[in-house]
Amino acid sequence: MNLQYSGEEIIAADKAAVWKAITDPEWVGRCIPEVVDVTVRDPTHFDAVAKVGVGPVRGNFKFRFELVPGASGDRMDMKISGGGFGSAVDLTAGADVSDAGGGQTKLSWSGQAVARGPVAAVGGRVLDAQAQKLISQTFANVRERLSRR
Amino acid sequence: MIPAAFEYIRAGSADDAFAQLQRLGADARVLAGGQSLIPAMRFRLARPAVLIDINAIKELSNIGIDNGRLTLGAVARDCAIERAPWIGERRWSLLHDASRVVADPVVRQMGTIVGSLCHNDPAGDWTTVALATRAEVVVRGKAGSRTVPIDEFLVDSFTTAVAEGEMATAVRFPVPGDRTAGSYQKVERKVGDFATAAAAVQVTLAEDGTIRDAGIALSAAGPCAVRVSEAEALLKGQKPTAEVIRGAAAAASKKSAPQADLRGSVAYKKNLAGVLVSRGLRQALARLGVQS
Amino acid sequence: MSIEATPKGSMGVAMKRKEDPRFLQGKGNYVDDLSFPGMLHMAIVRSPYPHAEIVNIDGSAALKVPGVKAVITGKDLEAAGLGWLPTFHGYDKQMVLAIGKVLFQYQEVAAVFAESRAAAADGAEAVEVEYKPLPVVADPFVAKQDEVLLRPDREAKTNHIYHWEVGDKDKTAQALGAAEKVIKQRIWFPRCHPAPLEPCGCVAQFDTMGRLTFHVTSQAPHVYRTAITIVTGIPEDKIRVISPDIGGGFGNKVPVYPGYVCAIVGALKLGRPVKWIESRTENLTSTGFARDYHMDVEIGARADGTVTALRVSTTADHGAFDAAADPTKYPAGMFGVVTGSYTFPVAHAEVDAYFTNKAPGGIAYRCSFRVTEASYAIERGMDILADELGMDPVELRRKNFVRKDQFPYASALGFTYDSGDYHRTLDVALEKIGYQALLKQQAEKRAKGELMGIGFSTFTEVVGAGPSKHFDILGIKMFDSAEIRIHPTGSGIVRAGTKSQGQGHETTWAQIVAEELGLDPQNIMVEEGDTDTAPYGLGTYASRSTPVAGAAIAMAARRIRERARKIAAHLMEVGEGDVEWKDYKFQVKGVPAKSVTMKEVAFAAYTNPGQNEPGLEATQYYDPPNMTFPHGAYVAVVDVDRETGEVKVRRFLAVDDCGTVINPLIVEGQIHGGLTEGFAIAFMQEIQYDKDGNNLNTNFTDYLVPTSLESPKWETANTVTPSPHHPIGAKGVGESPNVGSPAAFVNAVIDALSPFGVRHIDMPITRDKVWRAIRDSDPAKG
Amino acid sequence: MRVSIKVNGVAHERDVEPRTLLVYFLREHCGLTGTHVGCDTSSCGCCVVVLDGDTAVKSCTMFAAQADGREVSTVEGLAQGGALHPLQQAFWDNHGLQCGFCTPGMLMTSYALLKHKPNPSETEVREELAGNLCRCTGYNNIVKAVRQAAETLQAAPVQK
Repeated sequence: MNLQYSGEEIIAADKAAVWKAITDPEWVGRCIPEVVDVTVRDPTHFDAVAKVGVGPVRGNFKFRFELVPGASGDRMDMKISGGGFGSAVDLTAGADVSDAGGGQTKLSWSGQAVARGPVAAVGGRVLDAQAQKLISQTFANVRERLSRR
Repeated sequence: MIPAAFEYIRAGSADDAFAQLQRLGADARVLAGGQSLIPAMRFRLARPAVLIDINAIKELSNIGIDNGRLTLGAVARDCAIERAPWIGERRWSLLHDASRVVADPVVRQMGTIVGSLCHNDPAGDWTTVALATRAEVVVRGKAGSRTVPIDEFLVDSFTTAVAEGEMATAVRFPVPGDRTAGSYQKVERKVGDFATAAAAVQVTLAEDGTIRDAGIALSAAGPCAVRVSEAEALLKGQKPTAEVIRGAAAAASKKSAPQADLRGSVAYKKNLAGVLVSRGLRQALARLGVQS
Repeated sequence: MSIEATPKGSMGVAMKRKEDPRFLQGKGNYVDDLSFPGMLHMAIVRSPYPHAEIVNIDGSAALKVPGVKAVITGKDLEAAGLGWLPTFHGYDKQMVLAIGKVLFQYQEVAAVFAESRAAAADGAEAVEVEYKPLPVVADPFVAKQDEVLLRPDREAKTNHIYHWEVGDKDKTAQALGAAEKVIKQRIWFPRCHPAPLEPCGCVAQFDTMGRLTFHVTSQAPHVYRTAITIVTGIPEDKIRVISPDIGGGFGNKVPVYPGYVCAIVGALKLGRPVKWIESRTENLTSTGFARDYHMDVEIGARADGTVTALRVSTTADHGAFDAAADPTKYPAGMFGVVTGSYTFPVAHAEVDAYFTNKAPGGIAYRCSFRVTEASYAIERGMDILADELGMDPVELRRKNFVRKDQFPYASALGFTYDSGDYHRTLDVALEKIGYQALLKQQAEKRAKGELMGIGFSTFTEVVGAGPSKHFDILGIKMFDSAEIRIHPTGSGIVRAGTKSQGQGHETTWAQIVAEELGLDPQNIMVEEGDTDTAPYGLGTYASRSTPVAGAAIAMAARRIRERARKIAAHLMEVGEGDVEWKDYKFQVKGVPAKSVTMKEVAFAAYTNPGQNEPGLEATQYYDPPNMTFPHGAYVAVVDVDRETGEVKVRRFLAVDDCGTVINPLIVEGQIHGGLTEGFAIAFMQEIQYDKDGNNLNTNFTDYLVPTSLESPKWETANTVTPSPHHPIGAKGVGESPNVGSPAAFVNAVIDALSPFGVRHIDMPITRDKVWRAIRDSDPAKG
Repeated sequence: MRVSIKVNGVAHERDVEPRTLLVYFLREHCGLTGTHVGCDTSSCGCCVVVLDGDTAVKSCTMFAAQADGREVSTVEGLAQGGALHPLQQAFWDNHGLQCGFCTPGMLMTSYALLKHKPNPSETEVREELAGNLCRCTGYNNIVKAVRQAAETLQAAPVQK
């Protein structure tokens, strides 16, 4: 199954600060909802263990993240792969980073999730809710944490 | 297929179960009928660290009518409704209809009404019935028990007003007047399937034969069961004519926002929403001796 | 209404099944019921990706799971020369565990061995596999383009597996060109799955002498033994294959699956018995599927309805490996029976098969090698032709039937139909269903805007593979065998190369022997499925048990009768020539008073054989001279709800002709079961893949098996046209109802929708499809 | 954990993992292999057993721990003193089984059904058996068998 999401966040911080934050794997890892543990493997790769809890699907799940920063500094792409129980969940999320004026920065993000195996066959609808939460909450948390400063 | 390992606790009382939940928080899941949870665990989609089994708690298996409310405890089974002595009364026809098409006859021996409300599957049956009957769910939390109207209880797909560490202990259905009847119309691919589409309908007639009150809800028509308030408003105070029914059906079809899946296309499911509401209304009215 | 036979001795008797008491008391002996000291459990790690490179497999975490003993991968097997296994009809080979890349979702990637079911499952979950996804081809028409090559391991660098054709291409083209009427329709028989209630499984164990005992859910134990030798090199005498009780097969338990090889390897490597029982998900996603034939059907006819030519061009989707279990020379099985019950002067059929990133298979789901596809194509085609000619489909069929006096009939595609009486079978059906009354009622309902449909299927099947000059699997000729021993006190044992999966062989085989020898069927024991004791046979599928093994049993019994005749002559002190077999005993010709029973002869065979060879045993291998051709006339009556698209099957009548009926109770049971599977295929069953190659029907919540509530109440009747070449005239029946019924259901639905000008709907006919067909139809109509 | 379950009148006390499904407790801990497993989704009914005398449940969708201290009846307990239970006899008489894999579940569901509805109509039987799948018989003969058993039982009730 193939699911698509998109959204927008206005952050009360300037573009440079935002860019600095979202290129830091440790920092991005901490923006994942219900994150339990983040292990940075290199400047663009990290593993995160997050608590998942939608309906019957509950427990800690491991996700592998790859950050793909655009050279021009106004596009960040993210590849996320998770799985377990013979299933694979591949998420991709990308955000255009642009100056929104008044020291604010706009993140226009979009993402999609592709699920394969029993998780898609049996938990499809549950997964939809979870993938949406994972992607949208991550960007919402980016705003939260930067705006708080 | 074998579930991941977990710890099992059999709760002796509602207090005991609640205390355990408070102690264990997110690691624990309440096991009632288990007819959705256990298959999910066999596929390892669900892997709770601890199961708190509430099946042995007598006080939670009660089914009783007191001060205008039918109360079903958290482990009251689907089959108990089907076999209740009063279920033949036409005022209960909506519950009766539904109790015969939930899951399959064997699953209904274990499955519970409250459990199915808490699971809140978008294509569930009891959630839809609860909306049409304006039921309320008793939720036990830190601050004691509170009563949550079903419209607030159903938050999103597989998500309810029951917060972490809380548990639903009962569902309450208002006892309808004797000029009330209902109907549950479900299209399923085969017995045991979730609804392709389903409509729960309940109408109460006034002395003058006009519709005093109507409850209309749809299954598999959104993230979770959907109340068609537009149709309810349209019916209220009206004589039950074919035209009024057509209007209600159209409203239902319009309100339905289903997902396309193996059960059918969006267009087909929206069509069904209308057809089933119209059939449900006609059957409910027929049960009240009104031909429409 | 029911199946009728004329009982005579033990033949045609509605005898209660001898095997039932053990099943009724929970004492059946299915493979998962077996347990041996020190037995390990195996679980398989499967790919979530339909097409991907395997970057790395890490079993270290799995080996840390308590109870896990070992993890094996494709690399390990390849190193041991066990990387690949041959598919039955020899056109391809299949990976045991993925080597280098995976080619379909849920493909076997690694096997985990552990002390318990749970530990094995935990271990399988802990195996970490890194994949690099590759472009997916989930459609045979895309595969045709050869843009993505799925099987670089093969010599031919193409996704095309084979081209097969039969008939006269040019003459058929000419005839179609000259025809006054030509209909053309693309008809798809969807991918479905036999889904027996008992999944596949096995227990492998080696004794201290290194001999393998392999309990397995197999419809063909002897072929398994030979296949295991071919794959592993273990000599055949060191292998004992035992098929215990089998919880349904329907073709799903004919192929040899990767899990079996892994279990054997594990048992050898770890020196302990290994059990593997697949889950329902594994059964539906990785073991033999059926059909997936896209058929372009063209029929030419004269204006009066006389058919003049048939052309069928098929694109077959075989999945990642060509694991179709067809006879070697018949990659498209018996598809040549596509001319059906009709006298086509010329015809041409061709099949082109392709690889896709889907599960391998193409097995015969309750069907004699692609006969279901063929029968469905022609029976749909005839209805479409009738519709375009404005003819009653019954009249069109009657007009073109092979006539009784034309048998044996040589079909345009090379079969010689043994016998039949199509007109009579159809007449019985019309009379019993009350066709005229139904037509009248339909007209009345249509006037009221109600949708009622009547659908026919007058099919001819070809079963009993088969004559050794044509048929073999892995080179082994498709004969079958029987061995009978009569004990001194007149009871006996019969062993055959077949294996019942619910067909009731323990009863019917005993009835055949009892009939031939005048003994009590209750005292004839039947044993099958143990390669150490049963004579070599090709097994039970393709409705071949009765046509082939049944014949062998009757002939073995007759051999015993001939030996018994000598002893009878000795007992009655007359010349052998003066002894005749009459009224189930030996009599002196013309002196009925002077006779001996088989019981008496049996005793003498061990106590007083005279100059004759002692004992009373015989073995018979039977190579059938021809196939048998059961036929039937089926009628479905349906009502369609135009608002919901729901189809209600109001009545269904099956009139079958399977030749001589051995046990009417069992024949009727077979028909009921086959009809229910046909019903499921017509209305609910499909293994669907999305464009990304994800299997969407992986368990019983989405791969639907009808319950007692959806299933119609079946009506049955029969005619009897014995097979001239079969020793007891029997033809086989197990598959007819599944072969013949889908077209009847679909024809009935299309007839109901004819007011809307609906011409065809592909199976499964869901409510959604029916509703959309009505919605999208010509508004002027209906 | 320790569980004690009375199966067909005999107490079976065993140490099991909490995740042990009742069906595997019966099959692998009690050696009662008449109860079968045909799916993973509570769909097929091959695993149906009777709980506390009159409740048919799918033993693959229940943990052994849940049955601790309760009574379970399986197909092995139907026949009494070598005599088939009227349901078993009726399935035999009417050819209500072929491969036999669904049969134990069918029998146990029917057993519970007749406790609640001693004289079910054909439609009621079809409704009540709809949680049990059969691939072989097409159900006609199973429905016949259950109704024959109902008649027999009403004429001469079996003590148990």
